[in-house]
This record gives sequence, structure tokens and C-alpha cells, in this order.
Amino acid sequence: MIDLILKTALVLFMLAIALSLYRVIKGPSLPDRAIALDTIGVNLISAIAIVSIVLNTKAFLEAILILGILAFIGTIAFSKYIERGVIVERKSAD
Amino acid sequence: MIVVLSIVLPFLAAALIPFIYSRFKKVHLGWFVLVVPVVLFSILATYIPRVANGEVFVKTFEWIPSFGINITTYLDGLSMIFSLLITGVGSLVILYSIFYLSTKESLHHFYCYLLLFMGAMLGVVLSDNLMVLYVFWELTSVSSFLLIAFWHHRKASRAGARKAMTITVSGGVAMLAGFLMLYVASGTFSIREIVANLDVVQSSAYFVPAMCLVLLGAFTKSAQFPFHIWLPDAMEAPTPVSAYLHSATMVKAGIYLVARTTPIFGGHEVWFWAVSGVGLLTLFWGSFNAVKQFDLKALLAYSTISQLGLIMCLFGLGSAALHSGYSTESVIYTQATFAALFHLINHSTFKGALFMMVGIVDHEVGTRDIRRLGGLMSLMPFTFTIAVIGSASMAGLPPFNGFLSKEMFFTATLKITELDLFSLNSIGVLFPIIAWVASIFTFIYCVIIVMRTFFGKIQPDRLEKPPHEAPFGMLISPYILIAFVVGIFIFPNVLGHYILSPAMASIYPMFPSVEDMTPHIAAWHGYINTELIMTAGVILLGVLLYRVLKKWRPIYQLIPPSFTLNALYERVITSSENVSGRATNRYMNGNLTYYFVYIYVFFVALLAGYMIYADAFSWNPSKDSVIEPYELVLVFVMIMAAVAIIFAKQRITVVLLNGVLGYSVAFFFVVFRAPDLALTQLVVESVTTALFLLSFKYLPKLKNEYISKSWRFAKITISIAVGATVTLIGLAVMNYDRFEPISKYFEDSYNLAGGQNIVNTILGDFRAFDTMLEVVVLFIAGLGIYTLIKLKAKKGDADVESK
Amino acid sequence: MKVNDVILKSVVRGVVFIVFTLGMYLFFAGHNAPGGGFIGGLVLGSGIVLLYLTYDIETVHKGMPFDFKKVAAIGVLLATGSAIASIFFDVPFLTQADGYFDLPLLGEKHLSTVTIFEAGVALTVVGTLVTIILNISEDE
Amino acid sequence: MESLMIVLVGILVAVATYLILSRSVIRVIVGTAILSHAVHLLLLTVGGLKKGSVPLLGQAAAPFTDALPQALILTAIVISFAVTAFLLVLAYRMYLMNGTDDLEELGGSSDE
Amino acid sequence: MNNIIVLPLIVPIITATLLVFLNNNIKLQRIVSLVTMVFVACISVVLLQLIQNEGILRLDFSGWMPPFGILFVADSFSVLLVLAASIVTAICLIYAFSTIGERHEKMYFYPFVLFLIAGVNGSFLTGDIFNLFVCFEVMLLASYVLIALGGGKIQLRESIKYVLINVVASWMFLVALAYLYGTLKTLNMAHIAQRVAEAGQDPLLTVVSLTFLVVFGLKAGLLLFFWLPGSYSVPPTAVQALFAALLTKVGMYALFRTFMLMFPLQPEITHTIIGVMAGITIIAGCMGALAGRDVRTIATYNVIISVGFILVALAIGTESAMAGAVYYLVHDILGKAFLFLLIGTMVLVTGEIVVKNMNGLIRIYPLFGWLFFIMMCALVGIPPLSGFIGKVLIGQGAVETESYVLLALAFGSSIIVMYSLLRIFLASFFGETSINEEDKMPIPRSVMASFVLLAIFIIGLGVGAEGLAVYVNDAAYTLSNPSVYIDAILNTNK
Amino acid sequence: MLGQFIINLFIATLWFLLKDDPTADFTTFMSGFLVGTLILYAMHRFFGTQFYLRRVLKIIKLILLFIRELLSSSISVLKHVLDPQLKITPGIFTYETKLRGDYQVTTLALLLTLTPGSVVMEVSEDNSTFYIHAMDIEESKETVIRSIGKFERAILEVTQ
Amino acid sequence: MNVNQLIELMAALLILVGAIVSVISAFGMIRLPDVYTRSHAATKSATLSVLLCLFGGFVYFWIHDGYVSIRLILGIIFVFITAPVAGHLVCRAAYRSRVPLAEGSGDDALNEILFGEENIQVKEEVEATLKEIK
Ligand code: NA
Ligand code: NA
Repeated sequence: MIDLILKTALVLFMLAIALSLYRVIKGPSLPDRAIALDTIGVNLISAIAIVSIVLNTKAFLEAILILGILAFIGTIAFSKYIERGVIVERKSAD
Repeated sequence: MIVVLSIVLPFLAAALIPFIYSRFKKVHLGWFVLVVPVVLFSILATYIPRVANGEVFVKTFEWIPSFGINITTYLDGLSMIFSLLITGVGSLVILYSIFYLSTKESLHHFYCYLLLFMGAMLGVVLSDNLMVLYVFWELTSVSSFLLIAFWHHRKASRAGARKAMTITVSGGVAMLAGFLMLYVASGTFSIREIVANLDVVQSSAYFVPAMCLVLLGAFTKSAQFPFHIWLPDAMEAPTPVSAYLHSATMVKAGIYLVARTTPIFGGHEVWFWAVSGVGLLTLFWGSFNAVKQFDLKALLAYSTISQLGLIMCLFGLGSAALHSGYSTESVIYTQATFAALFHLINHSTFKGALFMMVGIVDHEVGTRDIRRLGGLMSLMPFTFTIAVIGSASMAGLPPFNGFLSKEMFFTATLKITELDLFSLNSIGVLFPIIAWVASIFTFIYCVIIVMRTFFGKIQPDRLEKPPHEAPFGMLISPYILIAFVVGIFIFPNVLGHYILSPAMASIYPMFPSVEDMTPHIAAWHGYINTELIMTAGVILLGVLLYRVLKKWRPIYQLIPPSFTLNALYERVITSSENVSGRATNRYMNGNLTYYFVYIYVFFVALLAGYMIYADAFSWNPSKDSVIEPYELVLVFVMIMAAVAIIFAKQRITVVLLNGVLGYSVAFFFVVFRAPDLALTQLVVESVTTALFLLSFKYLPKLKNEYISKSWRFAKITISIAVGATVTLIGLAVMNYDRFEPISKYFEDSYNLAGGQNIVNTILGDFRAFDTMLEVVVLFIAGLGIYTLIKLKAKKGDADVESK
Repeated sequence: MKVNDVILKSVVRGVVFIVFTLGMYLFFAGHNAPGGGFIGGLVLGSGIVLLYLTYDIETVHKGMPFDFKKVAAIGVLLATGSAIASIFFDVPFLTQADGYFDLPLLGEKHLSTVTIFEAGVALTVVGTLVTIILNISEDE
Repeated sequence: MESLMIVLVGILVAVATYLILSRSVIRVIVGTAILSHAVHLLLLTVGGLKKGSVPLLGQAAAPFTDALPQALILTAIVISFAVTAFLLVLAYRMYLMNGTDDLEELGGSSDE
Repeated sequence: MNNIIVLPLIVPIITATLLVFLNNNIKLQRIVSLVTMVFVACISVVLLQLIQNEGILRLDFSGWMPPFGILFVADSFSVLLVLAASIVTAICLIYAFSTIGERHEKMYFYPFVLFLIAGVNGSFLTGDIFNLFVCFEVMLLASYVLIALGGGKIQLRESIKYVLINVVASWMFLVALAYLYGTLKTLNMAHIAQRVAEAGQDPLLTVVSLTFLVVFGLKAGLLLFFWLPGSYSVPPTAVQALFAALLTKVGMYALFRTFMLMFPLQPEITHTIIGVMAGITIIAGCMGALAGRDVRTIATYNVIISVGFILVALAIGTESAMAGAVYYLVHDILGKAFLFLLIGTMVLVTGEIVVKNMNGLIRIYPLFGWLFFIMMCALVGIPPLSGFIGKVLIGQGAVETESYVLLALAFGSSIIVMYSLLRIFLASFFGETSINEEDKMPIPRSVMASFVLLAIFIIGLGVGAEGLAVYVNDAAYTLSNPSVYIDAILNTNK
Repeated sequence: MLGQFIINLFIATLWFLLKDDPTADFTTFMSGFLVGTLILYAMHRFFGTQFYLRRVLKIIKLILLFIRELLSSSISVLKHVLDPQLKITPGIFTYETKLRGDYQVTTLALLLTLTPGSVVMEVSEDNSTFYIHAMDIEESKETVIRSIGKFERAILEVTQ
Repeated sequence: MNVNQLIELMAALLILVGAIVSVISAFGMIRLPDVYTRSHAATKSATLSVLLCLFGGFVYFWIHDGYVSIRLILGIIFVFITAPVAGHLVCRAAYRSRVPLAEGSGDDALNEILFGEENIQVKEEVEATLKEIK
């Protein structure tokens, strides 16, 4: 029962990823794509959590945290790229 | 021991030359060099009686014993002839050169090359080991290259040297292959041992190929048709070199090789026809072409070609003796061999003298063009004498040694027709006919040499210098040679007994005695035979034809210049260069995409091709694990993302989609129970994406790539083919379960390596070495990026280095 | 109007400690759980990258005045050094010494030279990662 | 699942190949990145999928999934990262020097 | 346990890393790097002797028994190559001292060279196929940096092509490894060989081996040599020489190991294909060398010719061919470095690369000219220089197996080699000189020293061929009898 | 507040060590922490400040506020998404805040972002003005202005 | 079915709800008219879904294995804090890179402040051209 629910949830998350992928591909603007990628990352976090339950292992819990961190860093990087063209600035640029 | 010394001494002397040259500036270097051949000749001469008694001198030094390559020196009758020629003519040429070459020339180079050459030649004729023989053989090519190119500021010298080197080294390579076949067939590189176990070699499949390859070496070196084309061009060398290399020694290395290998190959029909046929053809072609030359040296070059053909032909005829074995009827053939050896020596004497004569003319008058020469008889009487005697001998007139050997040649060609061997009874008649025709041309060009240079009107305005007789020193050497020309005619049997007979024994080692196989030489047999009539005919027709030379000269124009062998050679070279250039530039066009296409096409053709050919494909999904629906969706996501990358117009989309792929891969790592991988993949993918973004600051935006329909189709086809190949092999591989993975061992990681994370223990312990190197890779990349950014080419750098 | 990064900077100031802690945790956890020198190094490096993203090069450099090339080089030396040390003990190259030690306060612990090796790995990763990103950013 | 993964790998390889045959250096580099994804999945798949538990001794029971390919992939990932990083910098330096990243425009047989 | 085996890899790595801290002390960098290479060369000599006494040596890293851990295996074949590579690297370093320039030296030139040689030596010594991949990458990364270092327009253009092709090749290598592990489930080369023998090398295993053929063919320049001419002609001379001497050799080495040790059982397929590839390589190389108008092009196509030549030996596969291949590999490592150093110096002193624009160099630089001549003769295989014995033995192998086409191509190629190099010699060294004695650019002493050293080695290798014979024979014996290798790794308990 | 927390941790550690139990684990530590909390509560007047857990309570209150906002805003977004007509008028409006400290402003911005239908897009340089994008400007403006006072108060309680 | 199992089931259902929220918000990503409105979907509902999911997971592991996962808690906190920041940053970037608001948008308080001067310039240019035409 639980397994079925979880697997259904997994499929739904994958579906959400697929939908976000559509946005990544379609755009039209860069921020659209950045947001979509962020969403994919966030959905992956959920998916990993579910897989951990399904496989009954704690081995992937770090991955969740890391993915959270990376999604965050990634979004910062993208938005800086979109906004300023560079992602790491020098002081003189301020 | 003395034999070894003969090889080593010239090399040693060559090595000492720079030293002597810098010490004794005032004395002509030639005087020091002269010592070497004179000493060697004298020492060798003392061995003549013992060799004549059938003694041989063998000495072995180990060089590369592991591969059967040892320096075995071997002095027998055959080697003796050649050694004496090399050192004897060598002495005379060096003596001559002392007067010919002024001290302004770079004599140290000249004599160094000459000594190298002398040593190499002695090495060729005194080596028993085929490989060592080859070593010296190639050294003769190299040193003769250097000698021909001595005046390398002249374009013609360089061209001549290149041609000579290309052709002779090519022949040498073929010969090497032949030697290797002999080795594989017999198991030894020693000629003596091969001869001692002839059956093994002769019954081997390698026999005929080896023979042909060895002959290629011999023919190229001895300027046999159609490889003779290098010899006229080699006349760019200083005349002493021509006199030495291109009359007496190097060109005779091929003759030596034929003589030396006659015991092995002789008696075979192919050998007979190849050697005698090519010799005959060369004889004719050389003499025919000599007539049309205007440059005296070129004329002599063609004459040399022709004479070498003659000798070669005689050796070919003589080889038949080995077919019929030791019997009375073999005498006919052995006499041919005898004649060959005899003419070999005679040719060295008169041709050496003639070359020196031409050198004198050139040296004193400044030209060798017969159209500009004439009437020198009164001004240069001594030189004239050399020309007359040398030419007469060459033309086969008495009382000179050339007459004797020419007569014997006629005898051999005539006798050969009488026998029903190798279908000689039908086409054998060609031998005397062609020989006779060639002799007529020979006579004509001999007349030309004498008449056009020394008779007629002198044309002082067309000469470079006012003509006068040569200095005494320059005349010594040719006169010594002339003395031999006459002397041999008078005492031919001394030569026959001490020199020629022992050599016969080397060529027919299996014959119990060669005494009864060698003829007694006589100038007059006491009756008028066919040979004599032929000679008379040669003189008559020759004189006649010389008179009307202008009338028939146009036949030389019948062959258009573009159809000559020389033109053919040039055309082959240029067109192969051009074709190569075009072909290479076509596929090596600098466009990376093409290179990738080649690689992929090869990849698919080889792997898929072999898969199909060997029917190696199999697929059995029954053992697969189940596919969960969410996995299916993710696969779909990945495929969509991947395909979308192809169509993406913006670079950032491309990178984001690649990120999607990377994250999906990470998720698969989760699903497939690889936590460490998932973690690493996630971080690395993010950092990679960040790097892309960082670099985009400096990179251009994506352009719309215009590509033709056909190219797009080709790209798609290749891509699908590559993907399909990878998949097909992958599926088959998944099906292969013969072996247990070694990784079962690692499951005991806690006890073995004290860690519970198997992957980590593999990385940190079982395969820590990989990890260590991978850290190094990372470090190199980081440091590399640093240098790439910090070390920029300077603006002004013309960078020749990378033109 | 100039960009006001107050939100980003405030959040990152807190978040970066989580990242560093996680990095250290992963580094030490590696032997028995997912993690290890590589991942630890990568996460630590990511933390530094996060700082560079949020602040500017000069500010971060003031806080962490290292030559990261040399950090990486030290990492390589640590990794190879821990490997080559085995030669002097006459055991096969790369053999790691380990054992269980009873330490005051910490109790019995499993200690291994693998940790030095892994530390080398981690340092190299951090050093290289930052070198790469810094240098690309600084290029003109 | 294995077969499906292999097919996926094939598709990724095909896409990568298509990109590698592009004129733009960026596309080629992305092509190599995709290729590396494909190869990592391939390596993982040949080790057998879902045939055992996570290779952590404390947390699950045997049989474990084949850990060796995982270790290999880890090495490969790191190397891939190093190479891609270098490649990117090289690409942009090349672009800054040559003014184009178009492989066809770049051209150039070695003897010009 | 033979920790000494790892030294040819680990010592260069450690010194290279240490040199990173010394990048401003050029003198010390030079000394340390040279000493390192000389040390490695000495180690190889010691190893050769050890192998003679004790048979094949192996070092199981961390003490894990094969096939589970990674190990280094030193047999005569690999150690001879390590020796040659180390010598040539030392010489190229000497050449670099006065030519590479301070800017490069401060930008870690020496560390990169040391990393390169570490990768090369590791590739020769490793007994684990995945570790071979990693060693390749160490070598390649270093080569990527060296080829692009300080580059201008064309250098960077060619660099990126080189890097991209090699990256794709590396991924193919991983694909091949995946197939290998998927079928044989092991990575130890001896163990692979054992399992292949056990399975009788069925068609699928042959497919796997052919995947490796593509990969190593790319690295070796066997048929897939397109990357080679461009990339070998752009970096600084010392680097060119190192590339020409080493890079393709590693690929060739891997091919020998693959088809003589691991997958030797289907020679009628694999060796035939290699033969065809080698033949085409020779032809293409000859065409390129014939067509070349500049010294670099001619030289690079000569590299391609020699690749074909050596792999003809692999296609033939007999013991004598193996001996020939080993000799020729060692010879070619020295000879190709020599060739590239010489032509690089020609370019340096004349500022020209086109053959016909250089004239009469021998009058101004006599020793230089004669060294070129010696190098040329050696590459052609003219005895008694270094190329000779290898050529003879390979030819002997070809005759034994009656591979006449290969024999003709291989021997024929030496004529083209001669023709192409002779063209350089005649046009550029001979002839009227266009440079005045006063304007001549002096050739630095360390450059001449490197030439003379190479010449000594080349002559020594030819004249003293017997000195190596015992090792070469051992190498050839091991190559043609894979069980010797397998037994040394798997069936002994050291 | 920090001082009290450190003392609490110290007490927990002491407890942990005093137990000298080989099976000691996180729960032991937690019980020590609880003991410490009790002690601190008993003594907090001596410090002359609030009992620190009271601040903690306020933080929790703030977090709950966050969660509530998150829930309601999510539901509102979902409603919009699922609304077949999609009748919205997005737009950007400004909001002036009294808060000035970096952390205060940040927290408020985060909170506002989580408020139904609004995302803070810019903060003026002096931290005074928020520029907020609203999914449906009419609806959001109202909500924001209605709840903003509440947020500011909660934040102030925690930070002061 | 004991209490534990019931709680586990509840956790699973929580996850399912999260999944549904996720799909809807992803659907929103497609349906909503511009990047700003889409960012609402991303920063709010998507965040909610992941929080639900992680919380479900936390509860499950706690009940099922008696395992209190600090990592999951940290993850929850992390996502909770960073999601709005991400939304803020992307929206700001979008606006500053001139991604237009959807048609039919209402007030735009930022336009004047960020691009005021440029707008005036553009306006003047337009007027100038108009004048010329006249
Ligand atoms: Na990658
Ligand atoms: Na020239």
C-alpha cells in the first residue's frame, strides 16, 4: 500500500520534472529556464527522499541536502549571469 | 686479421682526417690519404699466391650474435679481385686527385667521404654475413651520395646525388628483403653456410622471390636497365670520383653481388634469363645512348652502363654451368664467367684511364662538350695517347686487353646458341646478334671520343681556358692504367692464373676443380673464327656509320624527350608528389568535423561490421530487472532533454539542458544504489554548469548553423549509427555472464580495509592508486587552466614556431 | 538604482556554515557512509564558490588569503606523500597504516593514514576548484 | 531495465555524436559532456542494475550491488570534470585569439 | 614487493608538485627536473637488470593481491620503453633549457613535462586496464597544457582540435572498458588474458577487443591519425619532440598489450585488421611526407609512417617481429625526438619553415648539418644506426609469415622516409647559403649538447644493438608467450 | 540569549560526561539539555534578562507564521493555476518598511515572498522600500498591507 | 494496522499530497503567463511540495527505523530559507534583464525607478521622430 503510494508519488514528481523540462526547453526567457531548472532540482530532492524510503536506506539523505545547496547555488549563479553577465564579480564592478 | 684491417683502416683514417687537416694545412691532404690504399694494396697483393692456392681467410667478430649478425670477414679469390681493384684503382685515383683538386676545395670532406666509401666497398666484398654486407652496401650508397653532392652548391649535383641515393637505397632495401628471405629459408646469414646447405634454400618457397629481390639490389647498384638512369646524373661528381666509383668500384658492387650469389641462385632459369637478359639489354641500350651524348663524361657514363651490362650478361650465361653441373659441356658457360671476370678487370683499367683523360681535358680546357672540343692532339699529346689506347681497348681492338675479353664475350654468346637449355635453341640467337650490334655502337662512341676531342679544328674561343698539356702528376695514374691495358694483353695468363682462376673457384665452389674449366687466353688462336669475323664487321660497319653519323643521328629524336626513362622517373616523382599533395590536402583539410566523421565511420564500420560478420549479437532481456514507471518517465525526460539540446538556439539552454541530463544521471545513481556517485555527480554537474556560465563571458553566442540537407542527413545517419552500434554491443555485453565479477572480494571491505562504505574503500584503499592519479589529473587541469589564462601570447609575437 | 544584495548576503552568511559543516562531515563520514575526500572537498569548494558568488573576489580573498594553487599542490603532496611513506616501512607502495587507538575523551577510535590520503584528495579538490573558478573570473 | 538503460545510452551517444559533428565549439564541448553522461550510465549498467543493495556494509544486507563500476565512474566523473574545465578555458582563449569558434571557419591544415 | 617499480611514476609527480612552489627559481627547476629524469633512467636500468635476474616483477599496491588491487608490472618490454622515454625526456629538457624561455619556465613548464612523463611511464608499467586509462589521462592532461602553453592563434586552434579528439577518444576508451567489464568482470590485464583464454575469445570478446583497437588506434595514430599533423607542429620545439617521441608510443604499447597479451586468440581477425590499418597508415604517411613542403609537415608525416611501420610488426605477431618492434620503438622514441629537435632548430635559426626557403645551412652550422644527416640515416634504417636492427627483425617476421604486402609497404616506406628527409637535407643544408657568417644566430650550447647526446644514443643503439639484445629478446619472448606474463601475475605467490 | 544557550549546552555536556555511560548517545545529551533548561529557567532572573527559551518560543512562532504563509500562499497559487479562466492581473507595487537591520529586512522580505501572491523583487539601497511583484495585484496588495504589521512585530520581537 | 503503520501511511499520504502539489505547480509553470507569475508557482508551491515530502520522509524514518534524521531536518530548513531567496533573485534578474511583464499586467512601480532615464530618452526619441514626420 505504502509502496504503491510512494511509487505513484514518484511518478508524479517525474511528471513534474517533465513539465518543468518543457519550460527549460521552451523558455522563452532565461529566467524562465532558470526557475524551471531550480524546480527540477527541488523535485529531484523529493524524488530522492521517496527513493530512500522505497529502498529503505539512509544512504541518500546527504544527497538531499547537497542537492538543496546546489540548487540554491545554481540559482544564484544563473540569476547573476542573467542580470550581470558575470557570476563572480570583482570589487571594481560595484 | 689483415682482412679486418682492410675494412677498418679506411674508416679509422676517415675519422682522423679532420685532425690531420687542421694540423698540416700546407701539404695536400691527398698525400696522407694515399698511404691507406697503397698500404692495403701491397698487403693484399702478398696474399695473392696463397689465395691462388685455394686458401681462404675467415675471421669472425661478434656484433649482434643474438640475431645471427656477426662480422665475418672472408677473403677468397672473388673478394681478392675486388679488393685489389678497390685499393689499386683507389690509390691511382687519389694520386690523380691530388693534382686535380686544388687545396681551395674542402678536401677534408672529400677525402673523408672517399675513405668512407673505400672502407664500405672493402666491407661489401670482404663480408660473409649478409647483414654486414648490407650494412656496407648501404654505406657505399651514403658515401657515394656525399661524393656526388660534393659540389653541393650546384643544383645538378644535388639532384644527381638524390637520384643516385634514391635508386640505390631502394635497391638496397629490396636486397635486404631478399637477404631476409634467404635467412628465413636457411637459418643463417652466412653466405658460406648457405652455400654449404643449398638444398634447404633451393627447395624453399622463398627461393625465387629472394633471388629477384637480390637481383634488384644488384641491378640498381650496377646501373642496369632500367635503373641506369642515376649514373649519367651522378657525373656531377668530381672526375676522380667518377673514375673511382662509377667505373671501377661502386657500380661493380652489383656485379660482385651477382657473382657472389651465383652459387646460390645460379642454375635456375629465372636467374639465367634475368641476369643475362638484363645485361644484354643494358649493353645495347647503354652503347646506343652513348653515341648521342655531347658531354664526354655522360658518354663515358653510358659506356660504363653498357660495359656493365656486358659483364652482367656474361655472369648470367656463366650461371648455366650450375644447372648442368660439373661436366664437360659446362665449360662453355664457365668460360663466360671467366670472360666476365676478365672484362671486369679490363674495364676498370681502360675506363679508369678514360675518365682521368676526360678529367684532364675538363681541367685544362674547361669544357667536356664535344661540340666545343677538337684539335687537341697537338696541344695535349700525352692525354691524346691515353684517349687512343683507352678507347681502342674499349672498342675491342688489339693489342689491348679489351680485345681479349671482347673476343671471349663473342665466343660465349655464340656457344650459347648451340645448346637446348632454358629454350636457348630458339631465342638464344639473339645473344650474338645483340652483342654484335652493341659492339658496333661501342666502336662508334670510342671513335667519337678520340676524333671529336683530339682531331678536327680547335675552337679556342669556345673554350674556357687556353689549352695546354696536363701537369705531370696528373698523367701518372692514367699512364699506369694504360700500362695495364697493354700489359694484360701481353701476359693475360698471369692474370688468369693468379687472379681469375681463384675467383672462378669462388663462383663454382661445388666443382671439384676449376682448372679444367678455365680457358687459356690467347690473342690469336691460329685460325680465323667467327669471333674474329664479327670483330672485323664491327670495325667496318663502325667506321662507316661514324662517317654518316649526321645522317642517322635523327633516329635519337624518334623517342620524344618525354618518353625517356629519365622523364618517366621525373614524372613518377612529380606526379606522385602532386597526387599525394592533392589527396592529403583533400582529407587532411584542417576541419575537425571531418576528422570526427572519419573516426566515427571507422568506429561503426569496424564494430558493427564485425558484429554482423561474426554474428556476435544476442539479446535476452529476460534477466533484466523490472522497469518502474517513474524510471520510464525519467528516461523519457532524459531523451527529451538530449534531443532538445540539438535544437536549442541559445547556448544557455544547451547548458541548462545538459544540467538536466546531469541531474537525471544523478537520480539514476540514486535509483541504482550508488550514493557516492549521486553526491559526486550532483556537485560536479553543478560546478560544470557554473564553469560554462563563467566561460560564456568570453565565448560567442550560438549562431544558426547553416548546413546543407545532405550534410544534415549524413550527420543524422552517422549519429544514429554510432548510437546503435554502442547499443548493440552493449546489449550483447549485458547478455554475457560467463564470469563472476571480482568485486565480490570487496564486500569484505570492513575486515580487509576497515571501512563499511565499499565504494569508498575501493577508492581509498583497494584502488587508491587510481584515486591518487586522479587527484593529479585534477591538479594538472587546475594548474593548466591557470597557465592558460596567465601565459598569453604576446601581441607582437610573429610566432614563427607555429606558422 | 543599484542592486541591493542584502537578502542574498544575509541568507548566505548563515547558509555557508551549513555547507562547510556538511563538507567536513562528508569528509570524515566517507569511510563508512557516503562521502569521502572527494565529495567533502567538492562540497567545501562549493561553499567557497558560494561566497564568491555572493561577494566579490577581493572580499573573499581578504577572508581567505590563500594561494589555492598551492593548496592544491599541498593536497597532491599529502596524497602522494602518504602513499610513498609506505616505501620507508618496507611495505608495498600505498599501504595504509591503521589501527584502533584508545584516545582520551574520544574513546576507542579507528585511525588510519587513509585520512591523510583523503585529506590530500580533499585539499586538491578544493584548491583546484577555486583556482579554476577564480582564474576564469579574473581573466580579462 | 538494463536493456532500457543501454538504449538510453545509445540515444545519448547519438545525440552527443550529432553535437560533436557541429561547427560550434560550444556544441562540441556539450557533446563531450553528454558523451560522458552516457558512458557513466553504461559503466553503471554493465555492473548490473538493482541486483543488490547499496554498497554500505552497515546499512543493508548482502548481496550488494557491484561496487567496482561505481568506483570507476567516480574516477571518471572527476577526470571528466577536469577535462571539461580545461576544454572550456581553452575554447574561450582560442576564441579570443582567433575571433571565431566555428570549426569550419577555423580550418587550417598545418602548412599555411 | 618491489616498490622500486613505482618510482618512474611517483618521483616525477612529487618533484613536479614540489616545483610548483619553486616557480620563480628557474635554475633550481632545471636542475631538479633534469636530475629527476636521470634518476628515473637509472632506476629503469636497475629494473632491467632485476628482471633479468628475477623474471617479471610486480608491485601490488597496498598489498592487495591481483586481480583485486591495482598493480604495476615491470617486464622487459615496458621497462625498455620507460628507459627510452626517460632518456628522451631528459634530453628534451636539456634542449628546453635554452629555448623554452623564461615566461614558460615560470609558468610551470617543467612540472607539466614531469607530469607528462609520469603519465607515460605509468601507462607503460600498469597492469590494470582501468589504471591505464587514468595514466593516459595524466599524460593527456599534461599534453593538453603543454600544447596550448603560451599559444597564439594557430597554436590554440590546433590545440583545441587535439584536445577535442582526444577527449572523444578517452570516452571511447571508457566505453570499451565498460564492455570489457561487462563481459569479463575484471580489470587486471593478466586476469583478462586468463579469462579470455578460458572463454576462447568468442566473437563478442573480439568485438570488445576491436573497441580497444579503435581507441588505441586513435591514440597511436594508427589509421586514425588526423589529429596528429596539426597538433605536432604547433607547440614549442622541445614539446613537439616530446610528443613525437612519446605520445603515439603509448598508444602503440597499449595495442601490443591488447592484442599480444589480452586478446591474442583471434589473430586472423584482429591482426589482419591491424595489418590493413597499418598498411593504409604507411601509405597515407608516405603520401603526406611526399607532399610536404615544410619541415614540420614532413616530420609529422614521418611520425605517421613509423606508427604504421611498428604496427606492421604487431600485425605479423611473431617473436622476431616483436623483437623488431621493441628495438624499433626504442629507436623511434630517440629518432623522432631527434628529428623534431633538429627541424625545430632549423626553424629557430632561419625563421622559416618552408624547405626551399632555407639554404646552405651546413656551411654555417656544419655539426648541426651532419647531425641531421646521421638522424636521417638512422630513421631510414641505414645501418649501423639505430633503425636498422628493428627494421631487419620486423622484415624477418614478415618473411616468416609470408606477409609480403606488409613487407613491401614497410620497407618501401623507408625509401619515402629517405626521400622526404633527403629533400630537407639537400635543399636546406646543402646549396648556397643565404645567411652571412656574421648574422648567424648561434645555436645554444645546451641545444647542441642535446643533439650530440641523441646522436650518441642513436649510434650506440645501432652499433651496440647486442647490448640490448638480451632485454629485447626477453621482451619479445614475453610478448609472444602471454602465459609467461599471466603466470607471473596470477600464479605465483610472492 | 546566546550566553544562556551556551550555558545550557555546557550543562548538557556535563550531564553527558557525568553519566559516564558507555551507551551514552544523543538521547542522553538531550536529557542533559532538558535538565539544563530547567536549571536555567529557575535562575533566569539572576541574569537580569528574559529566559532565553521565551525568545525561542517567539522564533517558533515566527516559523509557524512562515509555514502558515507558505501554506496559504501555495494554496492561492494552486487555485490560480487550476482556475480554468486564469483571471489575474499581475503587477508591481512598493512597500515602505520601518525595519532597517540587514537580518530584519531579509526576514521580512522572505516572509513577504512567502505571502500569498507576492514576490519581493527589489529592495532599495537604504533597505527602506520593497518592490513587490504580485500575482494578482488587487488581492495581494490587500493581503500584504493587512498582514505586514503583524510580520514586522513578530520580527522585532525576535530580533530585539 | 498498528499506530506506527498508520503514521507511516500518513507520512506516505503527506508525500503523495506533496507530489500532487508539485505536479500542479509544474503545471502552473507552463500555464502562467510570464516569468514573474511562474516564479510564484516555483517559490511557493514547489517549495511546499518538497517540504511535505521531506517531512513525510522524516516521519517515516523516525517511525519505521527510529531514526531521527538531522540531515532531513537540515534539508527542510535549508529549502525553507533558500527557496524565497531564489525566487527573489530570479525575479530581480528577470526584471533587470528586461523580461517584460505579461500582457494585461497592472501597475509597474519599478519601471520608472530602474529604467526611468532610459524611458525618457526613448520617449524623446519617439517624439522627435514623430515631429520629423510631421
Ligand atoms: Na560530466
Ligand atoms: Na632550400
